[in-house]
Amino acid sequence: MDSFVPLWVLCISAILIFTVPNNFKHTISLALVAITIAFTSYWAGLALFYGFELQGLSPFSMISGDSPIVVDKLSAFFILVVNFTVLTGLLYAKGYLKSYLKTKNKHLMSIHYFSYVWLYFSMLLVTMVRGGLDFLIVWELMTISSFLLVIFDSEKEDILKTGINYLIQMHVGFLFLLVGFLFTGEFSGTISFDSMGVAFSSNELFEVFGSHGNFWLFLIFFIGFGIKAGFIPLHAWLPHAHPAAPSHVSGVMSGVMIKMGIYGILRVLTHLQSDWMEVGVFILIISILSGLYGVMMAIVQHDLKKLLAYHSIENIGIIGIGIGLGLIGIATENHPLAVLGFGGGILHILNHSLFKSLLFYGAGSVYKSTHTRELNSLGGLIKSMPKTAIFFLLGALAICGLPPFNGFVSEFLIYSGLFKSLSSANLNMSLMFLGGITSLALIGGLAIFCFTKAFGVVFLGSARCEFPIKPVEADGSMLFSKLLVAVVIVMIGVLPNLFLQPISEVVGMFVTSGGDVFAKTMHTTSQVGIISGIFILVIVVLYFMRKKQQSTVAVEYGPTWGCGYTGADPAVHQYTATSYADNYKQLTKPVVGSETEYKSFSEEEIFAPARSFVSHSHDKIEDNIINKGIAWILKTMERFAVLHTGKVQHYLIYPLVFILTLFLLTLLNII
Amino acid sequence: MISLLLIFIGALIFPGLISITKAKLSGKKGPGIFQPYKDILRLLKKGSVYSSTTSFVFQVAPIIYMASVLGAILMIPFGNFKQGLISFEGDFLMFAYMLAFGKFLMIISALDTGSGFEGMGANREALYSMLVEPAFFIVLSSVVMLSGYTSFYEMFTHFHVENYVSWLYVAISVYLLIQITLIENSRLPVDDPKTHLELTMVHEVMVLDNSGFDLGLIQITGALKFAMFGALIGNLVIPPMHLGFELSALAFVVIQALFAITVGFMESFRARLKMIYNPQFILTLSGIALIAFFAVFFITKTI
Amino acid sequence: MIVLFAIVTLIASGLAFFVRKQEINHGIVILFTLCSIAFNFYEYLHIDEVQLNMIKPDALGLIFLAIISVLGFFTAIHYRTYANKKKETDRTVSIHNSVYILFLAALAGVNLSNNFGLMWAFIEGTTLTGAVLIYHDRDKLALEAVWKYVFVCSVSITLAFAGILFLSVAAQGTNSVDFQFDSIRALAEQMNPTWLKVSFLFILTGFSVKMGVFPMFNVDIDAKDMSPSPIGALFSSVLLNAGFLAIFRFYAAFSGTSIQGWMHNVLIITGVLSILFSAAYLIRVKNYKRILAYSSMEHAGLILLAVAMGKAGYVAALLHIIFHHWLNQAFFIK
Amino acid sequence: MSSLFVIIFLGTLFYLALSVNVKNYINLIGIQGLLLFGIAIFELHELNVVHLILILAETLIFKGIIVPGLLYRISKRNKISVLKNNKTHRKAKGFNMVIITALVIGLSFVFSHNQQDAHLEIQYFTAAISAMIMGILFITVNKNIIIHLISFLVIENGIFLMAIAVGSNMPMLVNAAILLDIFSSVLVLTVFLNRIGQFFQDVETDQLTELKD
Repeated sequence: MDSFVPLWVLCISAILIFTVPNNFKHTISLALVAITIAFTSYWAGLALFYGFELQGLSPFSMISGDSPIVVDKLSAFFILVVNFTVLTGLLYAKGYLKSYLKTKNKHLMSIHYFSYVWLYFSMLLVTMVRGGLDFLIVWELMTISSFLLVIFDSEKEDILKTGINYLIQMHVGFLFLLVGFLFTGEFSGTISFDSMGVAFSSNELFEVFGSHGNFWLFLIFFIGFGIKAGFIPLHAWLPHAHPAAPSHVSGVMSGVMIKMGIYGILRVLTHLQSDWMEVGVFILIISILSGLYGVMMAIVQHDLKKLLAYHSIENIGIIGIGIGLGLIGIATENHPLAVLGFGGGILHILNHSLFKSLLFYGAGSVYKSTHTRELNSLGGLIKSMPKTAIFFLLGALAICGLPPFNGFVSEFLIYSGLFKSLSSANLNMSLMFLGGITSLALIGGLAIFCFTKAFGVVFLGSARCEFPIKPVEADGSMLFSKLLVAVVIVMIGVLPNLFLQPISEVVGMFVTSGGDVFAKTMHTTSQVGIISGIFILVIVVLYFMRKKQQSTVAVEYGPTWGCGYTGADPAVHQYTATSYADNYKQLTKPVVGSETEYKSFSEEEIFAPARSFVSHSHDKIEDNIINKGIAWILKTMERFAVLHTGKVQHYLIYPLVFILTLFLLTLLNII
Repeated sequence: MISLLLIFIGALIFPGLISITKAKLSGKKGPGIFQPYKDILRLLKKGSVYSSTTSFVFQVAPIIYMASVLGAILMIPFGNFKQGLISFEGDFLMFAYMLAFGKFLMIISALDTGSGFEGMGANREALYSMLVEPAFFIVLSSVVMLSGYTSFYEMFTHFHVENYVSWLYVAISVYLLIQITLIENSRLPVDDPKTHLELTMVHEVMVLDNSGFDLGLIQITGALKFAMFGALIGNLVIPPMHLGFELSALAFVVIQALFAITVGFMESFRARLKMIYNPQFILTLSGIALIAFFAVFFITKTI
Repeated sequence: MIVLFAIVTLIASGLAFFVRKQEINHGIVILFTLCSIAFNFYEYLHIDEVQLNMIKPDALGLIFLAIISVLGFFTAIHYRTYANKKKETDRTVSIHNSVYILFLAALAGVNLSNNFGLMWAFIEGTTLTGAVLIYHDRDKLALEAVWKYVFVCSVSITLAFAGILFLSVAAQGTNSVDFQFDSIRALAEQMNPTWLKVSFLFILTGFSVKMGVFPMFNVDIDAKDMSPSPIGALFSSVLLNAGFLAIFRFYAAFSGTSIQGWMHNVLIITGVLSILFSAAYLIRVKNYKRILAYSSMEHAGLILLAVAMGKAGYVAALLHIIFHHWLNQAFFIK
Repeated sequence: MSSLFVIIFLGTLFYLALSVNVKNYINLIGIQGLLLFGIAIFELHELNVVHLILILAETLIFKGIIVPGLLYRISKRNKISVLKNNKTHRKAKGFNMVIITALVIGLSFVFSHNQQDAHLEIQYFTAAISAMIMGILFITVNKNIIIHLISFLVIENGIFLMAIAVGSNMPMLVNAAILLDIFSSVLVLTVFLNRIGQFFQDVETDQLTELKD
């Protein structure tokens, strides 16, 4: 408990937020977060760079027995990621929430800031506590605080509904975690992460689950954590909750909170004793499907934030591909694959937290100045908010995995692992790796498709409809937080080795003998950095050449080439988000559910009346598995609800039947 | 460095060769081999007209497009003799993603004009390049499988062709690379650069609004890109033939020329595909690539 | 002290019945609940001490007793506001309060008795007093609810009594049986397991109506629905406790024997069925009070499951009971 | 002698199964009370004055006289003498009930016989179990709540018989409390039954099905 005292003090002092007036709430939250960041980053730094793992006891020890808190390398990595995104999120919130200060009352603002700070604390604690009960408590705290953040705008009725949907799905996940931990406790004697290793190798496990016990127990945890992380088909909450939340919250939720699911999976994996192959293949397949499905669904979205939310699923898929490959590498004792897989996956956690928060901040700025997230009514914003546009473009390039930005580095590592192992594997493995390569390539292509659409439609061209208030550039604080993120994104892209060093420490937790692989990889990535540098240099040279040329010749401005027709407003026949995705939709009909409402012309119509065209997309997995499943459960439950007939005669049959049945069962030795 | 040089030479003769071939086949006299470059030079000296809808994205896109292709060329080796300027494990990934970067910028620059036609072109370009990506990666995977190395130079150096199955594999790969090149460079059968109807164009309609220096850059880049893929094909074919350094260099240029003539032939005798068949056509390439991949299993006797 | 408490109860009840002035009436009840808190404290000081042969406050009983007296106090206060708001007549209030005192005393008796027979008698006492409390509104629906409640409770309580008789059959083989918990627990191992099973089955079924779990939950739900909200809260908290305690006493007494595993299975079946049916109704029912009633049925099922889970489950069950009560009380009162 | 009482007791169950007249039910429950008194007297080996008084109060006075009397008054006040249902239907139902009664008694006998418990009086035990089960069955097949009450009393009688069969020796205080409880529960039930008679037009349970989900 000793070393962590500052953290507890900070946790409690979050109450201060309630006591100060509205204008200071942000300042005080920022101060709290900043101090916490200072402490935790120091701890994390100790673990990551000096190998010193800070240890202590959790305050819950009084109830649940000794339960340690440890900042090891894995926790340290996640702490640093969380710290950065939470900080930028809070900086961004200053500008974003400014307009809400007038409309929301004091208590709502207090609750919002308090939940934000507590979301931060709970995420920190999730990565640090080791006792199972403690973990479940902080996990629940995380869910509740994020729930409160999601329903910030609860005057809109949809948002509350979404929030409750989120809460329920999180609790389904919680149930699985609880079951998983109970099994751990059953098999090892104590409910904690540290005893998981014992549980995974205990005889009871194999008695209960059969010879692939490790896989089945892992699966329980995977479902629990996977709901948070958003793997398909557990993702149904994600595309609804992210758009509903305020943008800084979506940034934090998508950037780091869903990574807590990944953290849980990784933490459980460190204790896995066998079945690496099965688990690895399972994660790989689920992740490939998540990656593809996420990006495929993203393309057809009209809502900018929903689009980004689906991209979270895609990126979770990429992270999962890395982890799955790493596990296969461990199983086949293929060190390069293991190191590169885990390394890529873990680096992508960091990367995704950066560019996704950047994109959400960008989307938030757009929403704030235009009050819409509907792609088809946006357009041409690059002229009124050029800085936001540049940052969004940067995020878009990074999320597509294009060099010289950070997304490329992590995808590069995963690709390298795949390609390196291609020739040394057997047929099945080779095909699996090929599947990984192809799907990564396809994901990359689709992401480009999606973000050219998103960026092009929102920021480029001319405005598609009149905004009541002319859009203006985002606030200084909002831009500043974006700048912070952007700098790190470029840094990872150009100087990847700076970041790969700590990551190799984290990977060391999974693969013990991968040091030389990492040294080689660092050599390679430095080359990546060099070529990125050359690339930038060429751009600069060409730019100046062009500038010189332009200064000597006449440069004119005129309307866009309209195929000779200048009668109509060019904005009218611009490509929209829907038309951009149309041919894609035709191709992917079996996977992506979409409908259009349109009545075509009939022969009798000489003077056709005005027509409308509406298109919707819907998530087929959500429709078919979640919604239909719930409908089925409700229907079945309805059938159970037959006992309360209102007749005393019936009420007395139940005990008679109950006693006789149980008596018979007893006689027959069934129970 | 030598590969860079050879690619520049290839790029120099490429557009001219194609147009000469096409002219001859249709019974015309045809322009000189450097006519395209004369056009480009004129463009480079011209002034520009910009749409007032556009922003800086439109202006920097051609530069970045060109830079991306130049960056990609740096990684192309010269057969089994000389590696590219920069060579490292997995450089072909950098290659592919670098090109994608340029394409990204070109697509959004087309959207920047706010024109319906250019948006359409951008959309098609994005779709086709997305669909062709898997095929390219599968072909590369098969080469990696066969050689056991993951950088361009080592891949091609250790690429052994022993029996007729291997030659079959080479044939398939070359076919695939040609097709991929054609798609990437917006040629027949997916796109026809000489079409005159905006509604049926893909790449050309994207650059409708570019003019002057920018257009010149785009056209140079197109030629470079073509030559770059030609070099890739050359790299695949030359090392197994075990020629000497000088002969290889010659073969390199010859292959580029042959490639250009082939394209000319194809464009003369073939019509463009219907727009709706394009995705199927491109996806079929992935299927054929898979066959190549399986062929590798036979060659390496894994199955 | 027990006798004194009993006398105080009777006097308070009588006073509450005859004094028709509302405020004084409420005052008497509140005073009585304070007395019962004091009594609770006294019993706490004499923990595990057998009094009058049949009364023995053990830890579990005391915890539940504490819940009763504290909740009883708050319910009394709440009833005062309830009555004022609804403008109840003096007669209704005095009858209610008089019976309320008896009800609390009977509940206290359930928790304190150390004898199966006496406990049974006190539980029957809660039925009778509870009936009057339910029939507070004196309308058709209340009449229906109370009739069903009393009738089904009476039948169920006879089933529970049959269970006790079966226990005595089982105990015939052993000598000296006085139906004290401890002596049964000590001798249970020597008893015929078949009779113990039958006995447990009847007792579980018989007390299920008090605890509000499957198979006899129906009338309990109706009662909670139709009684005034303070009483409904009390029903789904302390009365549930009493039912649970009754079942748990038997369970604890038999748990040393070979039938423990069987009992766990039976408890799991009951618990799961309760949760299932309550969940089914929770989806369907729209009435706020009935939803709460079903939710407390679900919790009761969970408690049974927790008990069936074994060691850690007991603590979980206990914690669950305690937390459930406060929450439920809050909801019902709201 | 006590065997004769038991056989008569079982006979009353058959009669109850067949009966369509409320009056008959009331009479039969009174007869059962008297029979129980007889059985109890025969079975009470050590005659304790207090115990005797208790037994006397419970069976003869309470079960034999007071309850039937109360029920008479109620049925008269509510003008119910013959059950409302169609007579032929009742007959058929009654016939089924006879078969069921026979089955229940037979199975109870087999069950108690198989227990081989030295301390168990098989004849009483059989009667007790049959009475309990039949009581519940009577409730389930009838709609009239006076008959429900009577059937409840049949169950009570079964319990009483069982207490005798197992030779239960509860402490006196507990016995008294139990007695008081049962007594008052019947009283409370009759009070509410009366209320129902006033509130509703008749005392069929069809009236009482408002509370359901």
